[in-house]
Amino acid sequence: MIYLDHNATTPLDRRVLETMLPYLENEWGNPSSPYRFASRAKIAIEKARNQIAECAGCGPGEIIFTSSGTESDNLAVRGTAHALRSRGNHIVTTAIEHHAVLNTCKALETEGFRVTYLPVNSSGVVSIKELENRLAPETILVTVMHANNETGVLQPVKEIADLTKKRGIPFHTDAVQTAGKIPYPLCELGADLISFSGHKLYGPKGTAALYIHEKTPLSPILTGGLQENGLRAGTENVAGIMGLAHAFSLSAESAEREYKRLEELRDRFEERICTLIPGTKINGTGAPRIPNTTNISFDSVDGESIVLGLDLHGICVSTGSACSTGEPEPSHVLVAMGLSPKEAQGSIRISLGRDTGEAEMDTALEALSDTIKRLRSISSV
Amino acid sequence: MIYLDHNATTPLDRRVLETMLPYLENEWGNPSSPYRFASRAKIAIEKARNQIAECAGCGPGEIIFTSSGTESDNLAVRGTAHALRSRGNHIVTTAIEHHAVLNTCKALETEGFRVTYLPVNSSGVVSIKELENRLAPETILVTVMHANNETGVLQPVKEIADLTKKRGIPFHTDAVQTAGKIPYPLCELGADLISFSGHKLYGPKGTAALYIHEKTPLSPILTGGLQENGLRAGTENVAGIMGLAHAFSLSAESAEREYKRLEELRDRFEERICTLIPGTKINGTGAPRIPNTTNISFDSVDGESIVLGLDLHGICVSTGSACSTGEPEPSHVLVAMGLSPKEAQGSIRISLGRDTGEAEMDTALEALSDTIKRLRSISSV
Amino acid sequence: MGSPSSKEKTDQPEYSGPILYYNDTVLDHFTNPRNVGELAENETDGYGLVGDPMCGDQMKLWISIRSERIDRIAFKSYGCPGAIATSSMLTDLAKGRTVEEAKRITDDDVVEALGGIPERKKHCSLLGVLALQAAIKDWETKCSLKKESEP
Amino acid sequence: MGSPSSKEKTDQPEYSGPILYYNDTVLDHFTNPRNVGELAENETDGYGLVGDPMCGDQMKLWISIRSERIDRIAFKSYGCPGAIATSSMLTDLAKGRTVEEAKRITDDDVVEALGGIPERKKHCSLLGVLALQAAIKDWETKCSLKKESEP
Ligand SMILES: Cc1ncc(COP(=O)(O)O)c(C=O)c1O
Ligand SMILES: Cc1ncc(COP(=O)(O)O)c(C=O)c1O
Repeated sequence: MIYLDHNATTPLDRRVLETMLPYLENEWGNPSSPYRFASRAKIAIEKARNQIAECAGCGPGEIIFTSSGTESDNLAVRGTAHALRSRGNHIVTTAIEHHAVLNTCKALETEGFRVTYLPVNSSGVVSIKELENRLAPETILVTVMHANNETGVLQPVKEIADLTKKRGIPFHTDAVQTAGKIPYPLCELGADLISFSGHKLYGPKGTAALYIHEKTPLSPILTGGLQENGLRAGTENVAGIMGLAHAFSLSAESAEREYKRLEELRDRFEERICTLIPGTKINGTGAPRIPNTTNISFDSVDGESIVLGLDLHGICVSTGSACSTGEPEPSHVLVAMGLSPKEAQGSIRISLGRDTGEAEMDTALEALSDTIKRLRSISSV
Repeated sequence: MIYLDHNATTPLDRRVLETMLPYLENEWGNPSSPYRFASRAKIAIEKARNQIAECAGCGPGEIIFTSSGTESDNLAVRGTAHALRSRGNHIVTTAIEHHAVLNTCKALETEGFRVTYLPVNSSGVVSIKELENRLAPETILVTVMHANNETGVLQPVKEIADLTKKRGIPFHTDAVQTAGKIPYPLCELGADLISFSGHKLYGPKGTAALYIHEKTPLSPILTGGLQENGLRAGTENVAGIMGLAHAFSLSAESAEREYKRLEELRDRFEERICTLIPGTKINGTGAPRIPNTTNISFDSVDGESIVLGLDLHGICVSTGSACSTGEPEPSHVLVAMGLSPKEAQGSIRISLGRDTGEAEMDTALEALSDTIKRLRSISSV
Repeated sequence: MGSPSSKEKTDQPEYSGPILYYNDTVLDHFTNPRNVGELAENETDGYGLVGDPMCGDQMKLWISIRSERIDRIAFKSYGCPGAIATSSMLTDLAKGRTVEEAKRITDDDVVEALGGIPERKKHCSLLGVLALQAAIKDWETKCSLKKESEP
Repeated sequence: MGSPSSKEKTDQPEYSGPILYYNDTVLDHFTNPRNVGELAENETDGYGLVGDPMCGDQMKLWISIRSERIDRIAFKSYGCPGAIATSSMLTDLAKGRTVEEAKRITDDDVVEALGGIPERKKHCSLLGVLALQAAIKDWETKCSLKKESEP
């Protein structure tokens, strides 16, 4: 199997599993329990928090553990909205956010919040000017993702952070697709709230975190016990937290090397595909992108058919974000970039990872070329 | 170590870990991804759902996976409140709920909901008559726990279900402390919403579920992708879900046997402790209780000191619910049962489990007797 | 609450999500679609075009009729695997049938012949059926025109 | 956002939760408290009672004074491990000191002597200090009464 869908999920690093096992086998105490056996679990998760804080460039008290990137996004967006309800009711986001942010904003609209969905240009980038124009006195949150999961296109997050800081507006960025991939500490993004998820960086599923800058007001969305500084109730997934921390620090270590390596692989692949297969267009090339992602539109064929064609060759790629494959609609991201529904429908996402080398990309290229040829020979358009 | 705090958490069953490992090592696909490799993960979690549904006595579509008992409680309580906001704003609960329900009700009060906290009698049981009297036309949810985590006292949940069904009011019960312990299918409780948690039944931390009777209206609290039938967004903790299902069915298998065994062990322990240590009172004995739990008040000593004294003997017990040990206040449960703050302060919870036998209970009894004697010799009261 | 036994308890739930729940027959028709291609204009007795690629699948279908039977059939299809496989199966079902028989082929027949298809792809099976009906209609119209133009 | 380097980065964070973060000295004073007991009434120069068991910890403390020094000291304590250990340590610190020195013992001194105590238990260390001050006050009052009653 050649796995080229690392933006959907990644394999669990063996070293990370080794770190988790003792907490599944022996150290199963409840971190909140009042005896020494259980305190070992508590000490462990606080060490994990320190480890993450060190890699992210923040204080340990600024890291909250959650169960998914989605939960981190929900906590950031709902949590800010509810904490600042009395100050205002306006939220600024973009049209290309992951559904975890987008659908949360939509849910907040039913609660009386007003949401501005900023457009993007044809490269998939939001305009800082436009964003600035839409800020209002009642704006209580700006949430703009770092890298888009479908295209890999990066948003000008640092610039947005400078702007929101000046205006005193909390700024959240969904860094689920850049955490572990970018070669600098996450907190250098300058956002007040940063989401990231374990299973996207070779860590376990069911683990994620939210960075919360110390002065940022936030209401919890899960209430109950006093875990996670009162911001996220529920018995901690100790083994998962240990795995997340180890995975996060391993990714941080290799990020710089991987960044360069994947960029070369991807760029070479993109070049060759455009030569080899006519009627091909790479989406988002006009903008800075994370190096592991390429999103390609093919004339006259349907993305789902390409995905299945490749699957039958033992190659895993996707049409877009994994969690929306239940939906038959064309990608909201590509449509926001100005693609026609038909172009969007003819697109696939290939996302590289640690286990991707030249051989894998060469095989994928051949299989892709075959599949496209075959499908076009059937195609009525 | 003698572990007598199974209401706080339980060790992970080795057989359950074996079930989880393949999903950590090999089957790490994202269940929502559109290729056959990932579909194996999707098929696996649907099998897990079927397995749980079979043991619980419901349809697979009525089981939603979450990340903790706390999240299940939040989803049930907030989810119903938000779904039925237009129908009414009144919630009925009890004074002895777990903080996952209690603090969620308190949070809903700040959103304009009105909450009735029913008192309990000196045995810790809520009155059905009182409950019925407090139902109003605008009541949209009744939430009453099945067994209390501190005392093991059971509430008349089936009777409440009969009542709420007649009145057409959704009824949630927090069965975190009874799932896997009672020798009949969970859904026989008759509630519309039932919470349970993996780590309380020898399953992994970070896993839980909510039973939702098919016609029960519910708003999600985590929005995003379409996972879990749109009721709980976020990439699924596949290995955790597999573990939860296996742990749940293993507990169901052994529940009847364990119920009897633990009841005998506990009753014998309670008898002997009252003889051996004067100034001792068992809380909740006037009511039906789950058989693994005993809550004991000792005159003139402080619960935390007993817990530490026992810890130094290698015995793990607790003062109350694990997640509230951060709080210096006396147990809200015991105070609701009419104990004075001082009596409540002098109480500990001993909760038995699969690994508890006569030898463990005998050793614990001796250590407890020593500790109480020693502390009383220091005590100023 | 309904009684537990009244609830559906199946070991093979219907998945609404991923592509991969296509069965082997569907995969075969996707990989080796039958009757792909076009008929030359002079060989074509009826032609049907349904669907709009701007908002979903599209299918083109050609038939030639001999003795009131579908003698040759060919299709081209733009769309998802469901669309391709159901189109292929439809042509297989129609081939050799009398026109009257072919008219009675339903989307359910196509799905049944494939041994099932994921729920959210069921609508695809209508594409072929409609294309075939359009092609037959095209042929019938031409026939009646021919008859009218006959002396 | 502050610069990363300005953030606290410690490998031994202060935990606010579980009991178990008591260090060995605290555990020792909890297990083997020093100077536990009572002084007989005729041996007692000063007695202090602080705290209310109905809403927390309580401590009783007895002292006998010889040459302006605390000659003997005894306590009984109802409360959490923090209360017991800090009470014990307080008596150890006070024993043999002059009354003036004893008066200057603070809660911080007690915590320091124990090598630290969990944050949420810090208030316990005040219990002993207040009990000692009450006992000294009791002695001083008795002294001044004695003086007054002297001719
Ligand atoms: C950009 C982005 N945000 C959020 C998420 C959701 O994260 P999780 O799958 O951990 O819920 C994803 C993953 O699908 C993502 O790519
Ligand atoms: C009755 C009850 N409800 C809810 C919970 C919370 O469950 P979890 O620890 O899985 O968040 C607990 C466990 O502490 C409990 O005992």
